[in-house]
Amino acid sequence: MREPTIYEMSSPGRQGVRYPDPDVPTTPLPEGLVRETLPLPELSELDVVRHYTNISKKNYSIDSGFYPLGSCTMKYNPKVNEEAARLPGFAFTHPLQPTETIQGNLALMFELQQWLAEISGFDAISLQPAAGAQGEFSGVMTIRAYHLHRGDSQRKKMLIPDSAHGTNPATASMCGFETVAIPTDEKGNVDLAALKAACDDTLAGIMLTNPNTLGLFEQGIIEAIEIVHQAGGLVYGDGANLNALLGIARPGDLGIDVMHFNLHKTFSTPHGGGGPGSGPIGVKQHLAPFIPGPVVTVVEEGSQDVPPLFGFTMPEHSIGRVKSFFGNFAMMVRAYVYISMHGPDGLRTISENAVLNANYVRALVNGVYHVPYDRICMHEFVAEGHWNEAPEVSALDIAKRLIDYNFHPPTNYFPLIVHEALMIEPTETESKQTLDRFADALLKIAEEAKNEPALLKDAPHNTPVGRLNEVKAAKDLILCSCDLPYG
Amino acid sequence: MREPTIYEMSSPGRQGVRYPDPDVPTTPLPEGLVRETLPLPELSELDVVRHYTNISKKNYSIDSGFYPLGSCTMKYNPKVNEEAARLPGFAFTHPLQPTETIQGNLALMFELQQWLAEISGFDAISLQPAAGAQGEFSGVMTIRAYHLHRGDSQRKKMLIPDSAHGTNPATASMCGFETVAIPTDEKGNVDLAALKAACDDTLAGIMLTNPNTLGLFEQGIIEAIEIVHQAGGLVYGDGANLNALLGIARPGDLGIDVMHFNLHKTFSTPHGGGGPGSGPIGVKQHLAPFIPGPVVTVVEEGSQDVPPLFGFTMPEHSIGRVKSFFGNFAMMVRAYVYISMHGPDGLRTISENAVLNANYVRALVNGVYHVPYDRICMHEFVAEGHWNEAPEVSALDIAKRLIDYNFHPPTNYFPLIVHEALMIEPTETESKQTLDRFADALLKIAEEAKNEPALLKDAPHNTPVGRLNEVKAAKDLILCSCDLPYG
Amino acid sequence: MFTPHTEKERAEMLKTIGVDKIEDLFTDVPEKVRFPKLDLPEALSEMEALQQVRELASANESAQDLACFLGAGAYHHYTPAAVDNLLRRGEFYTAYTPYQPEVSQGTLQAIFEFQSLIAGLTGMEVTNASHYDGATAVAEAGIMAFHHFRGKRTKFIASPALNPQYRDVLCTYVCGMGGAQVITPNLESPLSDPADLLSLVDDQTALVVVQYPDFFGRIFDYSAIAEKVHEAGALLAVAVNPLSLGLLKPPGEFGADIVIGEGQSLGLPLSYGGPYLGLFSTRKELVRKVAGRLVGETEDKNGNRGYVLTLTAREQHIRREKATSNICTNQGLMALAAAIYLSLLGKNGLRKVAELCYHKAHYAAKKINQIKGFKVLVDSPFFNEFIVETPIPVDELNLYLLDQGILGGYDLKKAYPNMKNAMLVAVTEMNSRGEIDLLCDVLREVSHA
Amino acid sequence: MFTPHTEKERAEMLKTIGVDKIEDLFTDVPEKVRFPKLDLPEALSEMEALQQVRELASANESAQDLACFLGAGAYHHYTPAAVDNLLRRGEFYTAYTPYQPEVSQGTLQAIFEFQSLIAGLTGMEVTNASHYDGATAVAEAGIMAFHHFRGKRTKFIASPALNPQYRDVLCTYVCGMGGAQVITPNLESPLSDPADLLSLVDDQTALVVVQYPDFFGRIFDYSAIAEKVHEAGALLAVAVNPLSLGLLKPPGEFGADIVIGEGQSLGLPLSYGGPYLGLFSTRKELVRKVAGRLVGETEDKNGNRGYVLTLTAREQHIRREKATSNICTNQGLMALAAAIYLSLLGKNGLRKVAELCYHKAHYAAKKINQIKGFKVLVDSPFFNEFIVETPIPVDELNLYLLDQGILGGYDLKKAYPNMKNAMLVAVTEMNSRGEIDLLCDVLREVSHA
Repeated sequence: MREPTIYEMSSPGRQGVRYPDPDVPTTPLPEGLVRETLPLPELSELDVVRHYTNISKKNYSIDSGFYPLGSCTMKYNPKVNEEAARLPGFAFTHPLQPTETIQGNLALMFELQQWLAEISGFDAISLQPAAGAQGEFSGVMTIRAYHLHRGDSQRKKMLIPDSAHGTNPATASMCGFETVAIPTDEKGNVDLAALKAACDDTLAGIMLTNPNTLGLFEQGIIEAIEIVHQAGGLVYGDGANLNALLGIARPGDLGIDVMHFNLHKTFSTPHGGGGPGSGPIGVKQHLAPFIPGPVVTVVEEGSQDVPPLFGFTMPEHSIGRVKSFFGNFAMMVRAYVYISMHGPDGLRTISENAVLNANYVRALVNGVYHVPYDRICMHEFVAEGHWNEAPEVSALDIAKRLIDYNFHPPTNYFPLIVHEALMIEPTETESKQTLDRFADALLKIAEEAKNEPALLKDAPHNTPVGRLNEVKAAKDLILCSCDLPYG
Repeated sequence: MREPTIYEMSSPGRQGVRYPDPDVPTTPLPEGLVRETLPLPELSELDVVRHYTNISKKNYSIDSGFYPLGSCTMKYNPKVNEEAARLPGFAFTHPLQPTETIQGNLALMFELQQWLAEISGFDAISLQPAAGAQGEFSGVMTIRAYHLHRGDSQRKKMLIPDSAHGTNPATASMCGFETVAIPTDEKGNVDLAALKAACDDTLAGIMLTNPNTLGLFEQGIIEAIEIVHQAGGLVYGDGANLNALLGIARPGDLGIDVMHFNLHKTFSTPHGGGGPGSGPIGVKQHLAPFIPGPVVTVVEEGSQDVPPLFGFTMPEHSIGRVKSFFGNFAMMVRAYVYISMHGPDGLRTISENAVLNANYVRALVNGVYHVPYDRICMHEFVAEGHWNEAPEVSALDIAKRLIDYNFHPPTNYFPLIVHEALMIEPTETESKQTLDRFADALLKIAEEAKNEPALLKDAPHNTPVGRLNEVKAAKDLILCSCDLPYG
Repeated sequence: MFTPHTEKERAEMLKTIGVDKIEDLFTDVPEKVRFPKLDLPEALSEMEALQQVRELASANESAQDLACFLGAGAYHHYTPAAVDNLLRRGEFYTAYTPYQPEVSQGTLQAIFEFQSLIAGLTGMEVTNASHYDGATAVAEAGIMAFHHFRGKRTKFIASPALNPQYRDVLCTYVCGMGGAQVITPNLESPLSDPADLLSLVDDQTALVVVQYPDFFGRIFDYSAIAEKVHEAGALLAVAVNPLSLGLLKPPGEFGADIVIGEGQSLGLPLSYGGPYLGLFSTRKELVRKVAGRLVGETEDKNGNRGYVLTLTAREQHIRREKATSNICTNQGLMALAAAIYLSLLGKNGLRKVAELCYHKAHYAAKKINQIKGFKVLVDSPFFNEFIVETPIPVDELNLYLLDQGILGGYDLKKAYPNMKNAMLVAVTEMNSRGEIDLLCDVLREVSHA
Repeated sequence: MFTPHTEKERAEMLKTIGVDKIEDLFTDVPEKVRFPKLDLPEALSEMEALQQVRELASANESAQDLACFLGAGAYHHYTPAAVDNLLRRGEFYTAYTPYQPEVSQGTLQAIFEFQSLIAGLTGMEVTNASHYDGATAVAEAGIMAFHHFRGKRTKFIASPALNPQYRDVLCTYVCGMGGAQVITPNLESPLSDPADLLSLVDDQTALVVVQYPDFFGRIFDYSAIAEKVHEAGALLAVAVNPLSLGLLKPPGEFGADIVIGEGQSLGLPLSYGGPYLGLFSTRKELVRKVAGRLVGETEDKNGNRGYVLTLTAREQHIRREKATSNICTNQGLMALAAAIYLSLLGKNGLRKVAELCYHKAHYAAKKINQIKGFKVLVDSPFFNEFIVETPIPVDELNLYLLDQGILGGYDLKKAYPNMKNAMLVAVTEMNSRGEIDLLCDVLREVSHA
């Protein structure tokens, strides 16, 4: 069903939620500063509820099906997290309240800092970044501040393996670095020779994704890190793939200097159709003075009877604030509850099963789909969505055809180093039964590709809309309802 | 998509929600009293959430579309009601707490009793009945108790117009009455001559539905009530259609002695896919000693500074409890908020618009659909779903075809006095736009019935299942999953 | 607001109808009573109305703030967050009774699964789609038994250890059935052996109702009773706390004919007594006598599995005055809640919760029994409730406990006037050891005072 | 639990993979760091974990318990219940970024409507799908301006009356841009005439950032400033509180090039500072320089209207190091919340709330100004915030207020060391007259003490 926009549903004079009349004497409105028209729709509460209910049904979601979107860690989001984040004692606290009135929040943040440090092997945590990309920005700015603080202003070169996450080059460039790509070797690892060759005294560092975007653990990671460190560079770890490593290996132990976390991936805070996320960063001691702040610290030690008093501290040489206030607090509450419910063994079970699930699907489809770097993978793997026997069929077609089987497509065309890539990350929360059905669908689609390619080219068949004209969208550029005066 | 049952999804050993181990020393389990098998499914939280999310999508609901189900008052349920009922101060109160600890609940119930009395013109209210049918039972038992208390044990006859609600005859018979049907006259009113003829000294009373199930206000209601009263009978008013009368006419003022309310119709508490409801009753003073209890009363009068102390009282000659505790309290909270948000003028607006909407749809389809008692209706009207030009098409087919137009069908085959009845109650919360689209669909279907009857006979076309084999269901009688040991 | 029409729209609609003004729609209403002025508070906005009830709610003390040892038919258990999260889906709670199965498969499948889960739990073959609560389910068992014997057996024997409110409601309902009466022996000594009931069972007896665990928390094997009741040609109904069936032998294995119960313990909030959930299970041969709705599995014309309301010819809107029950609206959403709860906990989870209740209650009983002046009355196994003899009247004791943040047990003299200084204490998984120890500390103080 | 596999299933899967045990999957991990023992608390069950955070939450005092007069960039407004009710739909909050439009039309249409609503509110032509918050939106405006001028203009002038945290974040971000610098004049006298900024504007200036209402609540017509800024060839960014635009002339009418803002006031809970919502609107000619996502309307092959992410070639995953922003995850769910909020309130509702804030704030200001020792500093129109000169330091005063259940205003010396004894007081529709009067009573007590 085509759902009208809220503007098309609007009826002049219709009232939505009602507000009381002022209970105070009124004051004349400021002359010349009052707007003449307010182009908002006019709807009843039922109009609004029905509208958003109905459009919501046009979404695929974790709650409705399997979402094996590589690199996105679409795991189940426990419902208790939603209750926790909405507790009035959290939800109605103002970020500028005196810290004495807000010790519950600070205790939670402090403990979360400690836990993230312990899980990752870092020494200091800043919870401020709002998302992974902002964590990246914060981490790379921290590296920049470190070098500048040491007078190493010539360190302008940031190495980025071609198997790194998509945001990495942009991030480096936002921080004023020049990026140099490092190729991947035939086993899917960073090419150490190329890495060594790129190292000199202009080296600022490297942005490593481990497991990398092929889903592979960097077999030479310790050596790679040593190479960079020896050249005076620092190692930024992209933490987007941390879901493979909980209780398996701590990035800090591997030698990484700074890393961001995606609480909305690894620690199950919901993706919200695009956000909000939460992207704390962890650093080794030598970078602790540079991280964004403020961070939560103990202001007065507690005793057996009295809890400690928490407060905020700005790290000595902080790069400054990266956003208002203290980060996406409600996401921290969810991550806190999630970690609490898992404990050390539960966290390891997460990663074990995430890796198990990826390898299981890989084993089921391998051969029918070409898996270019064919070894035990971590939490995801990348296959090629293409066959010579079905030349017209692309990874995109396979992705769209999966929708007909009621699965969300995997990530496609990423990483760029795999031809017609299909990047599949099942996550640990999916059952064997679901994985079996998914692999079956992939295998059937491989058959269809050869026998009935039109089925794939025309897919999806049962969605509210078919494939959309993206060229027209970019050409016409309708970004607002045409019912608006400014449009 | 076919959704498996929870049993089909079960995997032996799989764990859902986890519980802590005992923090106390354990005690041996009682010998011989412990069960050997527990045939419950084994699912993860994701399995369960996804399952119920997916089956929920197979439901039509007010939140997703227009639900003109006659006699059911499927109005919009304001979302704030849901928040209110879930406030921990309500949701976690135990029904046997000392009344001193629960004055908030009692104040709410007391005020709701007062409000319902004021809205309906009655003198006393019992909030205990859990649903309309239980309200009916309570009301008719109250009549019975009244007669018995006066020694009138011969009053065994309960009159029920053939335009009354479906539960009425069963209720009367549960209370030990013999029922006598009273016909409807050509204008859609209770036939007063027949009524008079049925009155004698065995008369217990009459169960009147007003507006009746034709959606018509009983034009002779005051006379009808006088006839019954003069014969020593009492008048039970079925309050299911109260949504037509808020601020329009108070049943008590019409002379009705006892009536039930459906909080889940008139006062917007959600229908929940079949319940829970809430069916308080209101009575005139002479019946007050007989109603179910306990009821909330003021135990100690308050003053300007001190609120009154509320408590429970059992009416002197109460018919007793009709359920545990005090009724469906969480539904009362919702109704309380709803009435608060409307006030006297808002309540009248509800009924005005409910009646307006019904008449509007009636006016739009009248002529194309035969409306047998054709006059201004109240909150609903009844049309015939049948044409001589389309002999094979029935009301059921029209109902099912409406689903293809994304509308919920009206009630059909009720009331029994209209041939192939379609009973349409739009409620006041629907917009003109929705009504226009609905009437359009009805008019189109009337065309289709004559030109393409197969479209109707095969409808619905796009639902998760087509028309179901009800005979098979009753014959095979599979009432439990076959995966159960007892099945 | 909730009435969407603008003045302009109202005018257009009135014109279509063919009247001038809205008042013209109400000319059938006798003029003298038309448009009454209602004496009600003026309308509040949403924010004000919510604030108003928030103030009322905060005028209560709740089991979330207090350590709750009160049970007696309603229990403070933990409800996993996923339950309410799913109940909040508009598709479930703003749907009507699933009369149109093609657009109601969600509700229908959920009820079918509910029926299956409760049947599995009780060990019975058939479960209906719910009654209002445990008490009305007992009443419906009475009505069913009455009609099963075509009104020829008129004696209903209720155990004195049946929840007193269940007995009250049974009595209210039985009133309407010609000549029927409810007999409860030994009300003055309700802890008597349940076998004592049997002396009353005769060929006039339609139904015997016992409770499991009984109102005092005790667990008895009713096999022998079932046998005797059946010998007399009568039916045996067993009222259960379904949560206890995570641990205990199901009544189906005792030979119960009807199992009824209060489903509140399966994931429903206390909510000051309602909405709760009446469970009703029976044997297949009695299915046509069952009140309320039944969902059956069937197929559509393409052979797709689907669910429908079945055996509807039993129901009141079709059988009218011949129907034996008038139930129409039931507790559908609560049945859904219980189905979700049982699915989430599953086999292991329900067992675990039942055991937690059991162990904690026994720990509490042992500790309380050691306190001078307090005595736990247990002469038989119990589940999560037990009677404590108290040195002072229970209402006084409870005020003292309340001061210490404890919601004390049920004062049994309210229902059994003979049982003075007897408190029914309930313990659930929500009571930490710390809470239990605190209770004991306070009782000890009382004992020394 | 959240990992569903049973031991049996794990074994079967390992077999399919061709390894013996789970550890075999991790041989690539250097042995010396493999399987670290994590020093974390043992796992809690759901009921324990919820209890744990419930205790933390109750260790806070919140704006629900206190009368809140604290604003300074985050406001305690009423959120209609329908907002959260819809946000709780799993279809919305457990979906990913709508990269697959055929199965994401819900999110896409909602963002399209969000873009439209914010464009209407700000009076601009183009709005993106959100930034992290108001502060980062300001930073993105800076970045956009920098790249708009191809890095040739390096001066960024921020008003001293711009929210200090916005300025801080702008500075953090500008660091990475070669040679760029943020200049804020008059920080020691931030209440100076905004026109004073103009003296700094020159041909090196990329962007001028002002706030509306400004950090101190004042409302200025920036038309003249816009004109001058444009004369210098620079861009003007106006940071807004979008709720105020229910009443006030939109910056689009002043000639703003970029309108950014903190969307928290549009139905988002205070939530201790996040997640909030960064608004970003601009003129159509600048659209290709906008960071973040844009949703555009288009058609499928059957001509059905649909929505897609458009102009994605601007984004970092495609442009890589040439991208000007790395934003990827944004605040999608918060944008949805704001869209629902604005739809529910609509034209009349938003105006009404804005007026309530205005009238109540002015009532409060008048009353406070009458109290001896307190002085309201207003030399220009203001919206819902104003500065009060206090007779004692604000932190002391606030402790006193807290004792009386009042969350006092923002202590301006925290951000402006010169502004001693100056409190920024915010008033919203949540502050009843009673609360305002109580505040005045307490201030009066202080004044007499």
